[in-house]
Amino acid sequence: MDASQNTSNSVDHHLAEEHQKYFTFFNVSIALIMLTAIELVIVYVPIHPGIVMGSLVVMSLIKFLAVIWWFMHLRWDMILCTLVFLSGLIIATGTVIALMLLFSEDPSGAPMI
Amino acid sequence: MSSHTDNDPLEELKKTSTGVENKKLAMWAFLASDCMFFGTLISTHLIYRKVYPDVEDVIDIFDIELTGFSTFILLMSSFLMALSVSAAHKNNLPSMRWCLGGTIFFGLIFLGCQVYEFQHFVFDKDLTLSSSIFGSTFFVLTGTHGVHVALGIFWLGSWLIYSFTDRYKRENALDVEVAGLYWHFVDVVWIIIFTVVYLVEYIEF
Amino acid sequence: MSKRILPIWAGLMFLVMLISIPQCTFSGDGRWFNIEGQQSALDPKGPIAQNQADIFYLILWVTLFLFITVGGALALAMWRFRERKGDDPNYIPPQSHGHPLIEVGLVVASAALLVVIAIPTFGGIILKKQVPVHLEADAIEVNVTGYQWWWGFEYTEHGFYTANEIVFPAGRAVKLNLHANDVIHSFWLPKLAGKVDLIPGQVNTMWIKADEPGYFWGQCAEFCGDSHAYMLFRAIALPEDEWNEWLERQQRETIVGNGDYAPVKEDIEDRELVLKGAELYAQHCARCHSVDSRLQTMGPNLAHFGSRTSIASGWMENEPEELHRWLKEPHKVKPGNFMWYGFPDPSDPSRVQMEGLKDADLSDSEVDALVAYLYTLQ
Amino acid sequence: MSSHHSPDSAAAHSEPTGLWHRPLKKTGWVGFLTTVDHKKIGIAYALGALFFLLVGGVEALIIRLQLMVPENELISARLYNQLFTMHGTTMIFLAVMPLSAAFFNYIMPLQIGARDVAFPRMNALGLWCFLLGGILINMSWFFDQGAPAIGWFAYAPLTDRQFSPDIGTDFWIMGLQILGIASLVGAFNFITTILNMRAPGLSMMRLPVFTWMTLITSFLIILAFPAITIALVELMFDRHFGTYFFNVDGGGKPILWQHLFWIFGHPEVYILILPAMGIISEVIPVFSRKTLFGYPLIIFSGAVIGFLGFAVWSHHMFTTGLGIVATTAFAFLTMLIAIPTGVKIFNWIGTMWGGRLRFTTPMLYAVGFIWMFMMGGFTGIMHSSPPVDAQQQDTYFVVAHFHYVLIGGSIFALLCGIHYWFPKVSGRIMDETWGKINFYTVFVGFNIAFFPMHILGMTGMPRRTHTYKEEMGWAEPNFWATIGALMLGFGILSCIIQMIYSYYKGAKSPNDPWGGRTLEWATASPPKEYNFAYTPVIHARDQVWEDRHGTPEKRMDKIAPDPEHGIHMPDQSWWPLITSFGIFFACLGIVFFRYEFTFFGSLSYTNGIGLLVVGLVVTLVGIVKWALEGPGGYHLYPDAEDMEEIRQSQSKN
Repeated sequence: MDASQNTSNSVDHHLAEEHQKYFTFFNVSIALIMLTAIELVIVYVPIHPGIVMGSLVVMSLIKFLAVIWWFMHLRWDMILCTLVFLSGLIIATGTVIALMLLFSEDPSGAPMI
Repeated sequence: MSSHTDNDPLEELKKTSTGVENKKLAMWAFLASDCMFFGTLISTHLIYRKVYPDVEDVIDIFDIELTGFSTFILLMSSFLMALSVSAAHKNNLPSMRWCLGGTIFFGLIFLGCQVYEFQHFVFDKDLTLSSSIFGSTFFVLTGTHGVHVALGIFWLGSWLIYSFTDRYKRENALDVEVAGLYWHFVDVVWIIIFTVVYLVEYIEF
Repeated sequence: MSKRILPIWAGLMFLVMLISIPQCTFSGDGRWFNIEGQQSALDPKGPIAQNQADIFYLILWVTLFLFITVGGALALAMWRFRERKGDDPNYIPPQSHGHPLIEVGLVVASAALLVVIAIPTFGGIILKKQVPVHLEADAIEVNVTGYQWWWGFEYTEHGFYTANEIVFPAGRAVKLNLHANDVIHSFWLPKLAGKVDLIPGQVNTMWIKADEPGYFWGQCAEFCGDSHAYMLFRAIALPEDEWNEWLERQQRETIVGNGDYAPVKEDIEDRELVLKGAELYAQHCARCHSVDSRLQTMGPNLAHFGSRTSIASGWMENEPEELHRWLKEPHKVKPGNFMWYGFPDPSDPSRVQMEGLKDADLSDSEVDALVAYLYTLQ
Repeated sequence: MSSHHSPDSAAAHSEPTGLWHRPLKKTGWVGFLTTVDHKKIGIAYALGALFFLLVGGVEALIIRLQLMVPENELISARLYNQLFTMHGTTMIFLAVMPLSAAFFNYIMPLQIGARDVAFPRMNALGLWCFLLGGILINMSWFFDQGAPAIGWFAYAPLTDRQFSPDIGTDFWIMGLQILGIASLVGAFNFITTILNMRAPGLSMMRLPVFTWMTLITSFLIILAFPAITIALVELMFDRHFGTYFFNVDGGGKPILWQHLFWIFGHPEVYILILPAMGIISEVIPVFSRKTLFGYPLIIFSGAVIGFLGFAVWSHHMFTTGLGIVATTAFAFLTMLIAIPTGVKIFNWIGTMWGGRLRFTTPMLYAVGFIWMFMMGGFTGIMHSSPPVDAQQQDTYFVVAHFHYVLIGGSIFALLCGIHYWFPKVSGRIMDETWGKINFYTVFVGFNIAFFPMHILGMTGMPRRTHTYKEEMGWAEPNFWATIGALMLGFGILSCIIQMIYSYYKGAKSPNDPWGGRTLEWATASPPKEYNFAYTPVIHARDQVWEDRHGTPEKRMDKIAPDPEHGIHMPDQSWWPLITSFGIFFACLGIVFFRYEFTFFGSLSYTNGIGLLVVGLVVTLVGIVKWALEGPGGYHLYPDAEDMEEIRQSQSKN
């Protein structure tokens, strides 16, 4: 098996894979725009604010994960990249949530929790 | 059978203990760190929104159509970025240049929207860094994001220019991918900011 | 030579250590451990400090037990397995990689010891935060405000202010609302309760109770600028009758009409001097200090100043010579204080918003007059 | 040793790359300023850190002399406040962290069998940013109002322009920012290096513990530093642009600063102690002649300590009026940390148990570490209980606690590491007798200095007070603490003198003087430029030990380099140095933003914008040129001696 054939094989393989990715990216970006549009509309819809809040959180989470999963190639990369990123993401999320809870105040300005 | 990897410079770069290229791994570590940067800024903003909900009439200040438009622009630039990385991996330089150019163009539009938004807030709505605590946290948070976007544009622009020189090699696809990771991250941060800074204000509790 | 110098030096070092231990544990006048020192947390005089000291001793015993067992094992290992003279230098001991049972056992044991600590800890957290129900009924309430570098006390129920000495009845709970005027301070009365910070923009609460009448020292415990070390205060727990007397005295008006300083009585000695002092007071002091106990201005309230035990926020005893020094050269007693330098303008710190004594240039006799006047404020 | 430049990099050299050509000189000033060699950078880190250790030590001794007797008037209150601020900042950011970084740089690549770190030029950037950051912070001494007087955790609102109008505070803010950059680029580099550049066969569960702790510490750095970076940015905006992040007048919450600071600050404590634990875990097995007891558990507990470190920050704030739920949660989480920490101590004792202990100087420091760290840990358990902490917070009890952890812990372990790896770095061994004399001086001095502080704290002495009244009864412990501090200072100084002496006059050391276990002992002392002439193939956790005592199938294989290609080495570069100067000037520009000050007696005015722009331009040019220059590289060929060694090992197998 000579080297040139091998190389062309690998390039073909690359091409096919990248071609496949194009459609994935296109679908993802359409989904992202749809979600953004829904987000923009839903805040004006007269339903319970809790539901709006919840769906906003869920939708932006989906958008967030879609971008890192497909656009940022985590789907195709080694699991290690995901783990490294998740270490930061989890600690950052935990910190934000903890801070939000710590700043639940009573009227005098002292923390309640 | 080692000829396969020997001939593909991109596979060559993956010859590390974990199989992930050095630059990519360092970039992911940086992005993990950047999560904490933005986590801290976003919590500062949200804490003060929570403590002082009525400090400014935020809905009156915001222009959600413009912000929705710039969010759309940033998402599109992210799409084009994904395509340029794909093209770079195929070593399809013309396609990569067009997509990179589009990414940068959309990035510039986003930045333009932000500049317009800032000057509108400052001059028409009297919201400045020192007008209220909302101004402080809002401008520093979105400004930091804007600085990230500007750096990203500079970085991608460098690669666009570099791709026209004959020093550009197949291995540089990795560098474009790493710059792309950064760009996508700036995008996902905006997804969060768009929701928790802008949209949430419009919910009437 | 070098063979002998090591044991000699090591011996010397341990000798120094042996000398230093008793020196440190006995305070100068021979009391053991300074345990009854002015601000000792190990000499509790109230329920919160008692609870905190109890938990401290509990943890101390737990950790001492750990120190003796773990440290004992370490010492034993160091002794038993040391390389002795004449040992085979190439000896290889049996290699062991660890034992899961030992590891798990030790983890479980340490977790169990932590539970012993955790339960009373939780009780202590609750006790410090909430006044127990049986003390709630006759509790009094005081607003504490921390300033750079003194303490203001406001007796909300009776509507008067005092400074640097908090007086309260023994045996009753005192609820404290903690405010800060400028930077963060921390209210600490070691013999009655652990500290709670005074933070600008928020109101913290705590409570204290003295079991018996007594005189306690307290101090700011959070670094608050140049003169942080001089930000002390005193707490006086009085028996019920003396407390009522004190309350009555504090509420007595020290001011007549709309004047901003107290009238000088007809029948006192050195009346001339006191009158001069009153004049100087009006000229130099009245901008920041008030002698009306119902009014809090920028400086410490000076109503009933003559009856206080300490001056300069607890740093000096209230004696004429000390007061003279304090008024003559306050910046040498407390660096950076506003009484000398004046208040800086918050918008431009290089400018002075209100002048201090630096610009008054008081002579010794003028200071004497001020001292005489201040002591008439009983 | 022969070398030549590979064709591709030679081509790069002949291209017009701007102001000057790529530096090639290995020696002299050029060699030092442009180096990318992890060993030289490690040594430079160590020298810088030891210098700042002495600076911080002198500051500490002045503090102690002031407190020696009650109502002392040796120094003014303001100078005292500046001294403890700078002492804390210097010791944490400029002494202990860089000294750990020195070991990360020098030892870690050797332990994983790498030729250099993943990004050698970024490593140089880290070094220069550390040195320039240290210089920037200490420059404040030479300006009119002197150094900052805000405490090392700089609680707002004392840091607001209103309460600290001095320029020292601005120097402190921007200096920490530069040091943050230094730590961050270093950490990204170490993470990539450890994960990606391990020798063949060196799986994660075969990594030396020190390398593991480097990895965990690096993760702590990248996740903790952003919090303080942002907090400092917000503080800088408050001071320069009138924002209200921590300004009460505009609704700011000073308590937010404390949260953000300790979100960084608590992991920072573990950034200081985990490398120390790594060093101890290397030294104890060597001098016990036994493998580390419970290796997986030590690694796991290190990771758990690191992770829990992000969930306990508010235990520094028990007295700030947190609610009952928060106080309880943070208290219990803090207590949990005692378990993995205890596990480590049990395992060290388990390692010693049944071994053959040789009490060399490094071993003495290691055992001293365990004792002192136990004491510091036990007082830590006391602080984890909020009711007890309410009495101990901000008193000398806390001062005693963290000095037991940071001197008795970190510094003892770092001294242990210095004595242990000194032969590897210099090729000479430090004298055992003098080393032990120094150890006893340091150990006894340290205990006399800091044990009495427990008594002082419990009897009511608050920290950060420059004087105290005689009636308080604190005179004797304070007096002896000062005596002990002087002894400690003397011990550390003589340690450093002994190091310098040994470097020039010490006895020559073989490659492996201690009977080491990990890979760094397999190479020459000092290691050649290329670290290893061969690619080591690892078959066991304690590879060098197995080579000596293990079964033949566990011996290390040595793969000789391609005789044509040689060993690839990275090129030197000016751009890290230039970029760091750009960052330095930009930060200096921000310090001088809108500043009026007297300089040599005359009033000067600057807005610093010019300096900021110049700095940013230099930084940008530096980065662009850095990128265009590329990593470069040249090839080295192992000398005959090395080739002989490789041949021998191959024939043996």
